[in-house]
Amino acid sequence: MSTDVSADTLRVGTHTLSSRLIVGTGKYATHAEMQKSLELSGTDCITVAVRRERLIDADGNNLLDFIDTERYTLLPNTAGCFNADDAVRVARLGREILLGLENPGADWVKLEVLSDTRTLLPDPVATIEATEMLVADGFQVLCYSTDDPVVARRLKEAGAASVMPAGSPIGSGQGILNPNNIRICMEYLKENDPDYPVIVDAGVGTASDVAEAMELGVDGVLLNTAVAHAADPYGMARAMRLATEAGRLAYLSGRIPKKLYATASSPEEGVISLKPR
Amino acid sequence: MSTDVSADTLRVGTHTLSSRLIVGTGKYATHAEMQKSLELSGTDCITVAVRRERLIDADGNNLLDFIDTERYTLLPNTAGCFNADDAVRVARLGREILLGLENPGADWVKLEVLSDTRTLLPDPVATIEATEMLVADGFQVLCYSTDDPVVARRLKEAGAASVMPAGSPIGSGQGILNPNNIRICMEYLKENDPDYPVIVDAGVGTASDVAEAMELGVDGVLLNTAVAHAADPYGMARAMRLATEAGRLAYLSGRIPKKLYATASSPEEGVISLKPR
Amino acid sequence: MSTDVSADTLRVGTHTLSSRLIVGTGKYATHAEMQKSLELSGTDCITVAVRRERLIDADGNNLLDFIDTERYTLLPNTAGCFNADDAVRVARLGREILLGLENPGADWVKLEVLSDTRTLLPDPVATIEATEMLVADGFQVLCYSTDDPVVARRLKEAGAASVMPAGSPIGSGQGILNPNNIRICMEYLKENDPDYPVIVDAGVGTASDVAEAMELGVDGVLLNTAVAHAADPYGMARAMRLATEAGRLAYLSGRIPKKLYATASSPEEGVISLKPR
Amino acid sequence: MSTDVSADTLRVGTHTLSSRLIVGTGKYATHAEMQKSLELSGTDCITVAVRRERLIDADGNNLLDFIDTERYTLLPNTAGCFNADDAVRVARLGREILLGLENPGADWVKLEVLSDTRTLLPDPVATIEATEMLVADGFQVLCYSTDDPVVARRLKEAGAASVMPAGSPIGSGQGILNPNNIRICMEYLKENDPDYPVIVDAGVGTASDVAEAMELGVDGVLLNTAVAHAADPYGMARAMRLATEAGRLAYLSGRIPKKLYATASSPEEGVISLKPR
Amino acid sequence: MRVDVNGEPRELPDGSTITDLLQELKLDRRYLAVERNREVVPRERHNETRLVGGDQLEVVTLVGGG
Amino acid sequence: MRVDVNGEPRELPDGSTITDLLQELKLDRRYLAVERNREVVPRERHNETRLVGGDQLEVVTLVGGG
Amino acid sequence: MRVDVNGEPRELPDGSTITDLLQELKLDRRYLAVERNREVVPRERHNETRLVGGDQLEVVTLVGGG
Amino acid sequence: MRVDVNGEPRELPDGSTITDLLQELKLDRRYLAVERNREVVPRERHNETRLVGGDQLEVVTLVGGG
Repeated sequence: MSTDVSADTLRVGTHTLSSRLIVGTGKYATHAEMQKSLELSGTDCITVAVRRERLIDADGNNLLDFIDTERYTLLPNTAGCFNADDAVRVARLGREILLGLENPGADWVKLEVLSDTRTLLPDPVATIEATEMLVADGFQVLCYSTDDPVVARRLKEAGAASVMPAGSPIGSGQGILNPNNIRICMEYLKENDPDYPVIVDAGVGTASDVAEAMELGVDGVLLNTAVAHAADPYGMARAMRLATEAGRLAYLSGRIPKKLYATASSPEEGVISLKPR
Repeated sequence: MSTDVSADTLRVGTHTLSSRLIVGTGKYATHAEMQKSLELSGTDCITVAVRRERLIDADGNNLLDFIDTERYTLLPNTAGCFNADDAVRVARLGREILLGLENPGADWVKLEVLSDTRTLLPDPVATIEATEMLVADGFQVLCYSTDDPVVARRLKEAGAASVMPAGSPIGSGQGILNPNNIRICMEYLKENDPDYPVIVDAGVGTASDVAEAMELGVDGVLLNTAVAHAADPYGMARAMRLATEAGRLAYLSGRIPKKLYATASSPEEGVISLKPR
Repeated sequence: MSTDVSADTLRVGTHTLSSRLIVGTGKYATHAEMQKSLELSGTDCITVAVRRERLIDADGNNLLDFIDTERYTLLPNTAGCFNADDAVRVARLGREILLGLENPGADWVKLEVLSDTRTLLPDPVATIEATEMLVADGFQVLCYSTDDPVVARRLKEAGAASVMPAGSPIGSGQGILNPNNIRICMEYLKENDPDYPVIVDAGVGTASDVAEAMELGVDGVLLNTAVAHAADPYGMARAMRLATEAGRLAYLSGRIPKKLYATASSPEEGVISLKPR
Repeated sequence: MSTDVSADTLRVGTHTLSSRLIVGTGKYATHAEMQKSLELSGTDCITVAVRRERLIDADGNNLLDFIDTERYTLLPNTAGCFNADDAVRVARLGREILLGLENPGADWVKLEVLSDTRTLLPDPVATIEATEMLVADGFQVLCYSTDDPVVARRLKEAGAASVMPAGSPIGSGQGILNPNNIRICMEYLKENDPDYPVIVDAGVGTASDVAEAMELGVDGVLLNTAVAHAADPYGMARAMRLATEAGRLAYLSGRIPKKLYATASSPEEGVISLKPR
Repeated sequence: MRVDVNGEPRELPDGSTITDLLQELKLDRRYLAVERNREVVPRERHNETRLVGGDQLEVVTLVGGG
Repeated sequence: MRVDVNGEPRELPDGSTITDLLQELKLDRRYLAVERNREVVPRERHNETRLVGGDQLEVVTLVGGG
Repeated sequence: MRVDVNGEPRELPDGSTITDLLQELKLDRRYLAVERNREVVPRERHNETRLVGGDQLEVVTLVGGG
Repeated sequence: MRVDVNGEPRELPDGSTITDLLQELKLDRRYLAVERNREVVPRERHNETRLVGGDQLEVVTLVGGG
């Protein structure tokens, strides 16, 4: 058997992405640094946030001046919302902007309904409620969630196009703290529906975290801080691109089982030396 | 700052390798499968073992018929040796064969002195002794070792060109069981000698293990079973290539620190919604 | 400073327990084995379930014939309920039985609202809803929950007398899979309310799991399978008793910090031997 | 089956100890604090070091004034030695002192041959050499070692009465960093010799570390810093006593296996509520 | 009349009370609780509570649980 | 008349449309969206939409986010 | 005369050289190395090296290994 | 004569024994051991053991250790 990933695209609802890595546009030192980091990450889908226009001292220097909307599918998020109603308002405003940009991302949203400003952990109850409202309004909803398998299933039942469990808290860089929960999420979400997309969103800190996530069989990884705040965002963007592919390939290629110890890599017959005992 | 890995070669003694991944040639289903797996791994250095010629029923089908000795630097090992004398004999025989092949690998050896046939764990005392003998005989010695930092330092003092601690037992696929020991090995071996090569040899099972090893700052990874016994060796060979680069880049790029929780990826000002409390 | 645990009781609502270990009464080979295991565990609080009377073949051999209701505070659970209404019905039936027994446990309940029969994971939404209903009906509610800190806070806001996050799925024996989440739960639940009881419920497999949980600073541990299904339930019951005290004492006593390596336990001055370098 | 630990003594060579916990006498704030900590730990065997008498300003306040040599078997160590010859000298001096005290510990020694003053990691080669010398001189030798299974076996072959692998570096408080190695050590050392004593020496930081070590099936634990440098040494001494017994009992009692998820603790039949699906 | 007890149909003489039912079932009354049409009937009202055809009754006790 | 724009009070001539407002604010219209009293006003209706005193307006754009 | 090759006894005509042996064994000389009585005999000396009864010979090649 | 005690030079009357030395040092003899030129001198031989100029002596006791 041989693994072909040339056509190994990430499908979420009606969208097809060539990269399994989704990258955020926040927290870079400069717009230019962001622009180059996105390019090096190999992603074709980037998240953006909706905020009030600065009415005075608008430097006329807008994020969108640094984003090729032909190249990237934008995924607007509802960051900063703490209840379902606000999340719906923000999602609609994002859609209105993307319609103006004629970007394919106009029909989807990354839903974030947070519970408090300190930990930025998602509120499962309000997230389920907002998912139902947004689905009713015609959105394809990608839900940022905890790794609770039951909440994940509830979100899918509410019509989510993808459930995106956090590996660990946003920006914590702790990687996948509970692979067991991610495994049960997959079991729930992919049961009789193997193509349902599960994306690990938030918490990854370095390349091996991304590879480990992909090796669990998730369909993609969404990250931001790990690249934007690395000492060298460009190097880390490339690392994340490679790690996503490495982890995906390793998952598809069927790793060896773990053992307490040891089987020889070199043949045991034909040795010229004496075996002990 | 920006990370340039175009010239990021692995130097061991007088040898310079373009890939930081060294791959073994054992345990593949066929020689042809091995050949293609090596190619896909991107390595330019492969390990080989020395064994008695089969005198009858020699199928005339030799490993070397499947290895481009112009392309790869061969690294002969002393697998199957359980004492220093045998290891020296095998090293010399390997050298004699490589001299005939005019392969640059004729002047080095991967030293393995094992302690028993069950676990294939290395014997530290005999390994130190064999290292001294081989160095005296003009070899550049790469020492397969446990992750014991004191043994690692003793091996360097004995003249080893590289110390290669095992992440876990050969073929166990358990990855890096004790990163703490690898860190202390690095501290010992690279103190006032930052370019001294440390290579993780044995134990890696999948791509994230390789990335994690490289992120510890080791100079390279040597593996065999993880590729040869994967369900799809070709896919895993590519995964290992990507993971080696990903881990190296992540190490050089300076990962974000770990926190208990959370810092926002999207700006907190300019939100239209109400903050709780 | 010195740690006095003689008066180190576990307070949950109006109840005060001398042991921080709560033990379940299910899954023992015999009622007699259960009786002795409870005794050896040192607990003074045990959980029980509510089920239909067997109308025929009632062997007249009832659990309560093996429980000293003077000695133990019973904690009735709502196991087997998959929605809030059923949980309330079961809680009321349990209360009616305990009133008849004149057991102090009549005014509280361990709330379990499960999501499916395979994983027995709790349903956070229905659990919050049931908590509000039971609190309104005068119950002191101990909520079995996931380790999601936001759900934990919601349950406390709904009036829960204690939140009981699972270390890992019921009966899985995996211990505390995500200590980070338990820490954030504690931060949320004990903020300005340090005496609010947090109890790890479910998932512990052996003594060190219990000690580790207590060392995180939780107020107690609830377990069942780990004792009932151990090869020797009596020995494991004693182990769990000791581990609960050990972990509590270690938490109160302030452990040493972790370091990469080494500080001497023996003085370095006055040695007769020569130091290296 | 039932576990009886009343007669569950720790046998090392000709010595029989009632407690499986051995405690060091170093690093306490005062001799009095040490005295009470030892008492609370429940140990009957304590380690001591040999040092030059202070010739001037000897405060006449000697460690031994605080140790009941009737109650405790002293285990002299060779801390501070960096080669085999010095270790033998120190072992003999310790024996001479203990003979004067008529303490049973006069015939054994805790062998420590360290490699450098920074990490205090043991030197495997010199430790093996010193073991042979001390055994020839009639000592029962307890060898402080790394967790390298091959070194462990070499030490036993050299005549060690017990091999004592470190869980992690002395005083690091990191617990058992590589349980896999401890398991292989046990497999080697107890093969056809199940009563051969294996003791985890060094590295434990808190109670759960001790319980975890004992659950691996080791015969005892030796510690010092974890108690002496705890915020409350008395509380931690008690915690360690309880954790040693808890871990031993859990090991003997046969823990439940780990599963991905869930088996009900309450019966599934007889529920009054409706099951989903 | 016909009532439902723990999901099983059962014939009882008209005018039977919960006490009558429990006596017929020979159940140890100390250990159980009775629910009639999803409402608990406290034991002190078992004597006076007359059943009606079609009543849904649950008679429950405690069992081992975690 | 007085309206609220992004939480700030603002005086506008009676009968102003959203287009008038955006022109006055000198904002790049390609990149923004307008919400009036918590309802989005699609850009194709900015010309015809006349504001009324007390209107709550939000004018938003995209910024970096994760 | 009788020599040992890879642990097996073998009869050779007196005065045989290592080259003679390898020819008889029909082995591809590019890929192998020969050890005589635990000392490697470099290939450039195979022609001149005459074997003696009782010689212990090892003829080895490369195989897959890790 | 001059001897070395725990690394420090020290003057002693000729013919001094280990016992003499320990008395002069005012050390509690129950708790210590003496090594002379890298060999332990058992306490029962302290009286008869006469020191010689240049002797290297170590006088040690027990201290806290792990």
